[in-house]
Amino acid sequence: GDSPNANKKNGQAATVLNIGMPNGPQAENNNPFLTTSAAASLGYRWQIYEPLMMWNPVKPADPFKPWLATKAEWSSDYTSVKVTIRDNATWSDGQKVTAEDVAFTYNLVKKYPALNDQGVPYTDATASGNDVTIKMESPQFVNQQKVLWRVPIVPKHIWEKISDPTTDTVKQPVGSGPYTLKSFTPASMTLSVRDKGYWQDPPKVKELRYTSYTDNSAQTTALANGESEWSFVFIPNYQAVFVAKDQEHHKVWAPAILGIHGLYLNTTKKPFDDPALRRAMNMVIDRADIFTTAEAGYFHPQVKSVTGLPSPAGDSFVAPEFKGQEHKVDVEGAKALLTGAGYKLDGNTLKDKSGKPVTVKLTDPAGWSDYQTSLEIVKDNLSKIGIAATVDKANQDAWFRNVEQGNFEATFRWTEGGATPYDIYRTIMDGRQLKPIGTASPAGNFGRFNNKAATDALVAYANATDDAARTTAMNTLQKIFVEQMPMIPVGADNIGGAYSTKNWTGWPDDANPYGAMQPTQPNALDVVLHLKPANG
Amino acid sequence: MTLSESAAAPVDEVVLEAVGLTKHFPVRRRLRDLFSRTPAVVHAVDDVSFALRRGRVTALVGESGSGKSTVARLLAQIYPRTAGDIRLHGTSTRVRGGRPFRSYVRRVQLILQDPFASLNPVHTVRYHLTRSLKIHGNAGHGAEDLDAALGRLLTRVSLTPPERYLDAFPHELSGGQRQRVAIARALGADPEVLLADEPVSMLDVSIRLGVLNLLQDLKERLNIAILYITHDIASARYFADETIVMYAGRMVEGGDSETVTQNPAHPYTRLLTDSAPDPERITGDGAGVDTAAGKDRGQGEPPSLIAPPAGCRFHPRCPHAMRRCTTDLPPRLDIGDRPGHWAACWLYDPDTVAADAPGSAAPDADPAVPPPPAAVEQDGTATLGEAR
Amino acid sequence: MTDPVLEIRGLRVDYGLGDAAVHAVRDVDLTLHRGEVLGLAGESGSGKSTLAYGLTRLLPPPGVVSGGQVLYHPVDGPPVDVLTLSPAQLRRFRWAETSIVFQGAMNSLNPVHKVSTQLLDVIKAHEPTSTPAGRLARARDLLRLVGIAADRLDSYPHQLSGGMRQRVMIAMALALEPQVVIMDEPTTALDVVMQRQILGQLAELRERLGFAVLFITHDLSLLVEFSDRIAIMYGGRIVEEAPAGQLYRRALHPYTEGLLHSFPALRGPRRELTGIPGSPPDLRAMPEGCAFHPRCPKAFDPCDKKVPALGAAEPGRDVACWLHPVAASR
Amino acid sequence: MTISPSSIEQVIPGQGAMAQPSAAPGRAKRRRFRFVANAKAATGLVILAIYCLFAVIGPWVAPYDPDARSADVLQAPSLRHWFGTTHLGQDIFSQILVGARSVMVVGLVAGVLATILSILIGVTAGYIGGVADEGLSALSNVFLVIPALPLIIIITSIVEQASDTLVALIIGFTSWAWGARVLRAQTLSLRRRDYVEAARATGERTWRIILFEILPNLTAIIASGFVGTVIFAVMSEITLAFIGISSISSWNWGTILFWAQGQQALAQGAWWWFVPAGLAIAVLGTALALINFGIDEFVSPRLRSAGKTRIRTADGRTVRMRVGFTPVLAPTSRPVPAPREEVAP
Amino acid sequence: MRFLLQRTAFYLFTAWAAITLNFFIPRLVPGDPVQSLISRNQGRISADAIQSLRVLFGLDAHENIWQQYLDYWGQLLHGDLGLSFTFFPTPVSTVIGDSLPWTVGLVGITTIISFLLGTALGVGAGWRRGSWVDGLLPATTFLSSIPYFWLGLVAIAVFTGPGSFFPSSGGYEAGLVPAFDAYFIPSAIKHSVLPAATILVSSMSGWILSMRNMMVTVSSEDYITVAHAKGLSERRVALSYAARNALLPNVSGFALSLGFIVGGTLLVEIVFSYPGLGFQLFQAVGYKDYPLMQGIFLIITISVLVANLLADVAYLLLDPRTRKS
Ligand SMILES: Nc1ncnc2c1ncn2[C@@H]1O[C@H](COP(=O)(O)OP(=O)(O)OP(=O)(O)O)[C@@H](O)[C@H]1O
Ligand SMILES: Nc1ncnc2c1ncn2[C@@H]1O[C@H](COP(=O)(O)OP(=O)(O)OP(=O)(O)O)[C@@H](O)[C@H]1O
Ligand SMILES: [Mg+2]
Ligand SMILES: [Mg+2]
Ligand code: NI
Repeated sequence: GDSPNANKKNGQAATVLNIGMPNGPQAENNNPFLTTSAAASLGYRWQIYEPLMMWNPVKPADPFKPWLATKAEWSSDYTSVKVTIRDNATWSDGQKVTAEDVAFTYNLVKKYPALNDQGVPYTDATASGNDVTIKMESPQFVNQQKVLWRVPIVPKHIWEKISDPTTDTVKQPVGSGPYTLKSFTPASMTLSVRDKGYWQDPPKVKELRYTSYTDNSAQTTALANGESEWSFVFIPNYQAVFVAKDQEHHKVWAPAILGIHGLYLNTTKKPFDDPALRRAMNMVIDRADIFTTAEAGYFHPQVKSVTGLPSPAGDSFVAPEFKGQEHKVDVEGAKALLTGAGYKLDGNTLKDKSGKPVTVKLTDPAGWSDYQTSLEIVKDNLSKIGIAATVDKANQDAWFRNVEQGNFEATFRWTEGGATPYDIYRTIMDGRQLKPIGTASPAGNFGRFNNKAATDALVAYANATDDAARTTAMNTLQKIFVEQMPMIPVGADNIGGAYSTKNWTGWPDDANPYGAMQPTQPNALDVVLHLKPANG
Repeated sequence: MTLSESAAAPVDEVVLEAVGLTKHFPVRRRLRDLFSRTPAVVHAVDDVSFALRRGRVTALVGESGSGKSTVARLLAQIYPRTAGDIRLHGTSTRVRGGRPFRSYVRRVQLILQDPFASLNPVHTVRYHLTRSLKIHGNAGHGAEDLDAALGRLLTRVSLTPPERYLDAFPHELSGGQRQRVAIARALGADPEVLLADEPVSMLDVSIRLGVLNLLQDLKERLNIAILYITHDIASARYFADETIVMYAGRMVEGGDSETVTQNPAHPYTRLLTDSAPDPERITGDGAGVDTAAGKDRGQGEPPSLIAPPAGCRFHPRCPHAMRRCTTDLPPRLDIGDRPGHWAACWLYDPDTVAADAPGSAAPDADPAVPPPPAAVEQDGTATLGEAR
Repeated sequence: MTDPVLEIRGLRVDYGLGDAAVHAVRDVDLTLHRGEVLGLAGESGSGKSTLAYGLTRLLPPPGVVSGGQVLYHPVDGPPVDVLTLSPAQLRRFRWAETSIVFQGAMNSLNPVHKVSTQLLDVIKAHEPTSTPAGRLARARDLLRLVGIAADRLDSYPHQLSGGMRQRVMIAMALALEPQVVIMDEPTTALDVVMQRQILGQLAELRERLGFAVLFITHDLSLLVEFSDRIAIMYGGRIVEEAPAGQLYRRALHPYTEGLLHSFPALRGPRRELTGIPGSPPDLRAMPEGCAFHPRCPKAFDPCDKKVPALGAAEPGRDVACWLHPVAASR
Repeated sequence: MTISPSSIEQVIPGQGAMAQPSAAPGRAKRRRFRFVANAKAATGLVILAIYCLFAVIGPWVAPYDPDARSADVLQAPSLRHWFGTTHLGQDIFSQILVGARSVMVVGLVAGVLATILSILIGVTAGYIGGVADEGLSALSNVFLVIPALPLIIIITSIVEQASDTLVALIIGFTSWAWGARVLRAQTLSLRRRDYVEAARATGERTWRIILFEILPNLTAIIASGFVGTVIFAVMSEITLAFIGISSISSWNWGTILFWAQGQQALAQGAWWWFVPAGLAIAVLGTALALINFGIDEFVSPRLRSAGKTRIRTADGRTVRMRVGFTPVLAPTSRPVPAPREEVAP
Repeated sequence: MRFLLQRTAFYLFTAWAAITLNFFIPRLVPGDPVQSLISRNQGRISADAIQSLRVLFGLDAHENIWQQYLDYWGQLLHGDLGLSFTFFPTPVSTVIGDSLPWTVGLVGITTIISFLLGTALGVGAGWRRGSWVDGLLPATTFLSSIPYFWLGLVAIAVFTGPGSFFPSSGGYEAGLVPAFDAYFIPSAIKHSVLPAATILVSSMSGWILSMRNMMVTVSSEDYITVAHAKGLSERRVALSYAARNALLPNVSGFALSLGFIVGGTLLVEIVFSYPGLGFQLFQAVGYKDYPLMQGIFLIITISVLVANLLADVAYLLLDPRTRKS
């Protein structure tokens, strides 16, 4: 009949892809600019709207892949970029994608700060012919991907009629991507492929079904029993819970990106203002144990390099002096280091130079179970060099505030991620973010690390106009990081996913890491375009 | 405590006096009452006056809801009165709590109707009596004095040996025993007046007598003034020196007990005495109920106390009602058969009776009904003779 | 008026079983004749209500009937033993043959149903073939019979005064024109005026309809006036049974004697009130022999040893007392 | 939590159906506390006592430190670890033992607080009457209508570091209303009781009347309200911990379940991580419910006798007690005796 | 009449108090929605986005609290509950509108079934004491002492899985669109079986017990004895006389317990990923979504109030004694 569910049964295996996210029920909101929209939360905005270029966070140093734009040329100081728009793209309502649309999009983002979720200081975008020139206030070398990869291009002829794009829920999204929204319910959304007019070969997947599961456990269950074929979710003991359920098809791929997690130390608090102590702590913290026990052996890939840069995403940035240097647990070395620095190991208690026992309070929000588990391990590790640690399970809001205000001794937290290690080091060591204790520094430097050389190197790296200057700055940053150890790196962010090859193959993996795998990243579109029916 | 065996003051001295005592209970207002100016009240007690005398029992009788208990509570000052006065030894008193209230209740004690409910089930007899003694400073000093006082109290109400009862809980006592404890508690204050609100109505016939005899004994030996409230008019005859009859919140007749019960003057009192079960009335054929009597006495029901009938409150049920009864409130009229016997009824006002035939305004006016005997020949001696 | 309508033979009623049982009614023999009013008196706790509930098998748990017979003689047909009836038979028997009026009318009427519902209920249950209109007409007649306007049918119990409710109960009791009406203290909660009105009506109705009444109260003076015969209970047994007048004028059992001297009389000469010393027996620990002997002023040798049986002391008068050994010889 | 509405209709001990004049003197003085003799209440109390014991000694007798990691990761129950281990190798049995304290403390503190509040508010409203009553009743009605658990969740999430005591206080402050309502209704009826009237007429002061005449008669209701609140508090605390709202820095059974759920114990097949805590809660809940039944039956004798419905007669038959059809034990097979000679009256 | 007026006044007062409380409580909550959003996307929202979100949510403006309170009332009276943060810029009313049917459908209907079934069993248990229903009591007591969520999780572990009839989560099968058709309805019913059973199992014993106790109490009333004496059929006595009267206290108990039920089923919704109000409230609390929190709280409170009002009316209809005019 005419029921919307009538054809449900005929969409069998090889045409439908079931994607799940553990994000809870959604409200109908397809605004691609709003982080709060269902389209962003589940990621289907990138199946409808497309960015100018495709960037691969797994191999951040690789060149950008042309997408809606065929090429992009940055000015040497990276304050403007000229992009050339492809001329065979059309909106799903049939109209052509033009440079006007692109310029309109960037001006829209500039006009409404609320839509500028990447915080790039745009000043202007102008179209001429097929080219658009986008200008920024400051050099954006470190933010190239934010400009070209994170901005969904929207059609001018529709968006210019929207009175308030910050509150519009865009009930009928019209984009340049291969899919259009077919149906929306709070728990599931269906996207179907466009009949015609997509600028490249249409995807094999005829229908994308997004399901928003209420929590990790529901999502995991769905993955395990095959209801979900693709998701990004933390699966404890994923081998037993997920992979073992279908050894042949259930797979997890979790490549690291340039964003890390680790133990921030408050460098203003005695005795943690002593780099020697910090380095000694680094030497005993068992990153591998945390990786396997707390992160289920996959979720936050272990950071092995002493520079704190994850592999392989950061490999190309590692300074020559640290190349190949991997972190190893070395209790004796740590003890020696401490003794050398004037500490005394009195039985099971480490005494600092003034003879006071060294204790540390480790805090993290109560509900963040992987962090909590990590802290338990850290506590265990530190006891090896006589540091008595206590684990405090904090209230999440209080924790946020306290960390930003510098009211903590040691805490597990993440850094920002980006196209270069700049974002990692900036989060940890940026003197421009240095605030007195009690004043919030939301953008970073929670540990109040005060090192002029590091700040200078960060500034130099972001503003440099040539690669040599950048390399110098980057090497300086790594040296300072390794010597001062303002934060003990443990794991990296992953941008992969759990998936099933039962119905679809062609997923990115270690052999062919063509893109990030998280369904909410712009790369998701690239992934879908790579998929082929398993039995076809 | 003293429990003075010989009272200093002479018998018959007025101890407590009610003068024009009135109690109106406010009724919960309904929506439509918002528009009427006079707030609705229950006229529970209107203009009640009598005196309680040392060493005498005054009975207050009347049907259920006629306001007897309200009178007792007013006298005990548990309810504030709406109008009128309460005089203790001639001095007007109005107490609302605190020290004055306690010193008032030391002299005027209330005993409640239901011995099963008037003792707290969680406390022992000892607790109840000790409290009463302590509150009124009759406990003496130290445990020995207290024990002695408790013993005396229990002995006074014939609960002997006291030790057997002191530590008993109320549920372990029979009804009669409980009522005795209640009386002992009242006596613990060493009062001058006992207000006994239906003290025996919940008790069995055989136990009832014991309690009444106890009250009688207290009256005689301690010279206490007793207000005995009951709906059993026969017991009023036996135990009270004086009887007052109430109907719908008003006093309708009063006088010495024998006269009021044997020679009732007010039509309501007559209805009451006629209705009381009376074995003497057996007719022999078994169908003992005097159906005729039941018939011609007003059938209806007690009036609403929120809007009581104008005039005499009994007139809607009265077989002798006259026109005046429906409009004017009858004053106390002396009957004259015995000193102190009075009734609030127009039948005893010769002018009124002359102007209008009794029964002319009766509910179902029946001219055949003979005028009430008392109105015609006021001679009760024949019956009174055999009374004492 | 001499043929029995209800014969109670050796009825025993207990609360609980085994050793813990309280024997509230012990071997009671009692006969109710067609059309008479049989009064049952005795102090509180003597087992009057238990007897009434027991013989109709309405006693709530833990009450059990532990023995005896209750023979009902229908107008035509052989007697039936109520105690052997099956629940279905019992249901048919109830109200059609024996109806009951309890002490508290407020509690006897279901507060959430209209008077009419409760009245029609009973007719419908026993005469399923009757028409609704017919039943309604019956109900109106019944109310009129007890002096209540028929429009009161639509009232709820709480809208009626205590006296009216009790009359509704009486009307209901008469709905099926039963042979026997049991009344357990039907007027105790009412004041004397109302009590007399209702009893007057009842007497009239009995005259008209000819049912027999088992009238239970502890108000002896009321019984003497209202009933034909009176049975006195003490400690679960009938201790005396006699025509009302005779009993009042000359009691044979000391307990009856005591009772008669316990209540003040309104009329006549002032009698001396002696009352009954002591307190009622504990049913769990009944004294040996005659239950009354610890309180009996005339107790003598055999009283504390053997229970006297109820027997005819004089024609028409039964008593259970060793003072009247005639009885014991039966 | 569902509270049986019947508790509002409860009868006061020693009143009504129980008041029989014939009870032998000298027996069982304090019948107030006799409900312990009730089999259900006794069972409940014994279980509760065991829990309380563990709450006190739990941390000392626990075989391991509940936080301590070990190499036995995610082990099924064994002799070494009676209830198995977590993903960190922590001993679940120790966690349960140590967690008992927090559960019991929160339950009891919240119960005590709510009970005190309900007494203060309910009894005052009931006894004083008038405007005070209207105000207090309105207050408790507002609290009754506002859904408790969501309110507790919101309030708890306001507080940054919700310790056990604080959680208990929050639960206590939000769950007194039902008790206050029941107590008010009961006080209202007690206030009209003759013995209160009598105490007043004797000259007792108001506070003494409330404290010594009214309160003792409310013990059963107060106790039952207390037990009800304890159940509710325990469930709330565990729920809060389970959904991660309250601090989980101290162990309680909700925390254990929180971790188990976070690690998807059931999906991993680690049932031992899940089952003991759930059962511990259920048994505690049942024990408390049993105590409440006991109190209910004690207070309302009709319910008490309702227990025994089939009784065994001396000759071995069972008789069913049934309202409306009194059983006849031995319908006499005696022949109908010849009617005696009767004299017409 | 008077009774109803009085109740209405009370309900208005309660509604006012609840709404006011509702206004103030979230304002006391520290932390803000932006941070919650960040924590939800651990590391994936850049520090630069914080400002854009603040602007978006309008959190950068400051107004005095009294003015806010008045605005809040103004909005409420226009039926405007504000915009949810979590689902910005979806209006709270839409979010509630989406989840309410599920809660009403699952929790509401199950609660009613639980009440009816529990009451019916309670009538049976109370009337025929010692029968099998009575024997059920200890078991149901135990079951109802188990926390909802635990029971639900165990049920999921035991009954769901590949090939099982029962789905483990959600209100309907993925890919379906809510509609009254032959695909959706069976799916919705299938998905509601387990959560409904959990609610039933753990909430029914309360009703059985209270109804049983009321039946026992009522069974010993005189009017029941009279009904027996009247020779009415057992059924009629049990239902029309005993159960009818025993039901009265349970009716108001039912309305009052709705508040507790909403709280309790919040957990069922969480566990079964059921897209209802309880779950939304839980999320809103977690994400500091004040407008949504307030909206849901308001809806719950108002529905409990309405349930109480209905219970009052039901009581009025069921119990003629309260009806005297
Ligand atoms: N507190 C009160 N508020 C309102 N009305 C009351 C109050 N107390 C008594 N009344 C009313 O006052 C009238 C007299 O009541 P009271 O109790 O004094 O009668 P009574 O003669 O003692 O009756 P009974 O013989 O039944 O005890 C009754 O109509 C009663 O309803
Ligand atoms: N459930 C019970 N369990 C044990 N004993 C009981 C029970 N019910 C009544 N009794 C006892 O049975 C005896 C008879 O009670 P019954 O009610 O028949 O007396 P009664 O003569 O009707 O008294 P009243 O005049 O007070 O109505 C009493 O002593 C009473 O204590
Ligand atoms: Mg009175
Ligand atoms: Mg009786
Ligand atoms: Ni009205």
